[in-house]
Amino acid sequence: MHNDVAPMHARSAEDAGEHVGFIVELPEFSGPLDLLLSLIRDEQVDIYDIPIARIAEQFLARIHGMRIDDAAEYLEMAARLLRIKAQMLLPRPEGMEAWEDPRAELVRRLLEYQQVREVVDVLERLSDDRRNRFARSYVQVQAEPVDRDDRPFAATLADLFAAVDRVLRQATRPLVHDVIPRALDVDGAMRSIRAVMALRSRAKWGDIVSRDAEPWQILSVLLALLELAKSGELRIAQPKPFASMELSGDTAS
Amino acid sequence: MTPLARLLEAALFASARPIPSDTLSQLDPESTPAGVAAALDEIRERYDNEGHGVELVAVSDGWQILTRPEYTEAIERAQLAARPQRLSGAALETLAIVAYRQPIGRLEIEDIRGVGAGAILKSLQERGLVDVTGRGEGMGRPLLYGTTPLFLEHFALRHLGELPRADELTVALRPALPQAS
Amino acid sequence: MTPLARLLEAALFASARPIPSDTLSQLDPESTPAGVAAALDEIRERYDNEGHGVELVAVSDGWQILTRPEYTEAIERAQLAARPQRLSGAALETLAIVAYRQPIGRLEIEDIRGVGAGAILKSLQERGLVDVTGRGEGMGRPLLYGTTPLFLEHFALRHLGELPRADELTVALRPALPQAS
Repeated sequence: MHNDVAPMHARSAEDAGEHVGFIVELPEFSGPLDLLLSLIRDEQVDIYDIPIARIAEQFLARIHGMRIDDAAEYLEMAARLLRIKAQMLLPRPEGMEAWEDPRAELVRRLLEYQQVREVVDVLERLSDDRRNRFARSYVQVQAEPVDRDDRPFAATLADLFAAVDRVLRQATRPLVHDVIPRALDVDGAMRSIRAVMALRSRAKWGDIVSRDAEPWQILSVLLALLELAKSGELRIAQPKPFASMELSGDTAS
Repeated sequence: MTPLARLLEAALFASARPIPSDTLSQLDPESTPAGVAAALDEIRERYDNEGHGVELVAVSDGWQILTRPEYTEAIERAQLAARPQRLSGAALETLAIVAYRQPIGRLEIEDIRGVGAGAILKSLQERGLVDVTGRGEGMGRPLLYGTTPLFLEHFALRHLGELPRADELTVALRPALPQAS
Repeated sequence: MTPLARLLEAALFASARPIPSDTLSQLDPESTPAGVAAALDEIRERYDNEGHGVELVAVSDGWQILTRPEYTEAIERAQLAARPQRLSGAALETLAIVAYRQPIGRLEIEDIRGVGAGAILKSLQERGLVDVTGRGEGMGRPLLYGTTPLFLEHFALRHLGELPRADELTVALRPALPQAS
């Protein structure tokens, strides 16, 4: 059942042949070498002895009508074919053994490309085979691991480069660095601390300062706490070095 | 197994959701509801009697093959260990900016990306990919971030100089640019 | 079925991706590689001999349960699962070249195909089928590409050696390309 997967160029050539007036759409051929190879196949000529004038003529006929912005690579190949055709017309130097066939490089590239097409046929077969089998559909695992940051993560250098590229595209404007001065807000911090302490008799540092607080906020809270402690409104205690500060409104104890 | 049971088994396996009974019937236009029921029985009995690791379960609106509960823990343990978490695009972008602009402060990163970077920087820091490397000048003396040795290790770089220069990078990644000759 | 085979079946069943052999071994800390191999054999034979709708397939560096091809159409018709899109001819050509010549740079690919490869490489990279594996020598230190484990998975290959050897193809490849000037 998989034998029906004809190589893409063969299929394309058939399709193109059925059409009148030849509108070659680019996706039909994956490039000028693909088109050239399909011509050679259609015309049933020897790849090692390509009748270059005939093939060049066919090639030009096929790319006629192609949208020009899509056709640059095809036009380049057409020019190459015409150049080879001209070189073939030059008289060969008499007695020189080492005549280099002008077609040699083209033949080499065609053979190499032909090999790629063979591998494509293999890949296409394998791919169709695999596509005809379903794996288990992905089911979301609901469990979130606790120590998520110890897990390996998948990002390649290419991911990183792509990210840089995205950033560069977005950040075309020159970077003018605006530093916004932020004054400390000790009064505001004192107000929030009083509000917290009004609701509970004891609090911890973390209850007053959010985890993503910015330095100026932290500094404000710190100064406010010292101010409140100085005025006797609350007590600050640290049970052991580096432990979280504990605040209590009960200044009597 | 009967042909219908085989078809149903393949379908139940391939589907992410339970399959309603009438969808199961439609899989083979020639099947009857009784035939489908018999095939489902056959699958269930086979899974139960021959000691398979999976079972056929009737759920609210249909049927589903599920792994037996006793294996859940082992599977979850292995899968979580094996399935690496992808860094989000936002995390990668932030990482890229830090790599190319270090030492760099949070505000500058936010200026480039146009969105807040606090939470992302923190998670990158927790993963050990970036770290605080100093403090900037000026008001508030902002924390400056840089990449860590683990960053190099993860992307298999020997040193930061192995990253492409920013100007050659856009060219390398942009599709179908005319090649430099 | 043996207890180990049941456990492996449950794990393989639950996973959408192939499970590498060593992950399978880790499922039961007391298992031996030989024991795991025997259990996998047991599962495979059971699926084959008792006419199941699924089969056990060795792919990439691990194992995966897949539905048998004869049920694909019915499953797709019932819209229980969809086949992935086919790769274009240009994408397959580029993949073929990368698979056989890796690590390989963009210019070399373009030289063989005769057309630009930037956009295709990028899309293959986004699909996870190829990746940058290093940088070449010479001007601009070009990015070099290679195939990924997902490439193997996509074509249900165990390793690149399963592709035909270059000399098995009808036309022999010349050993190396001259450097693009």
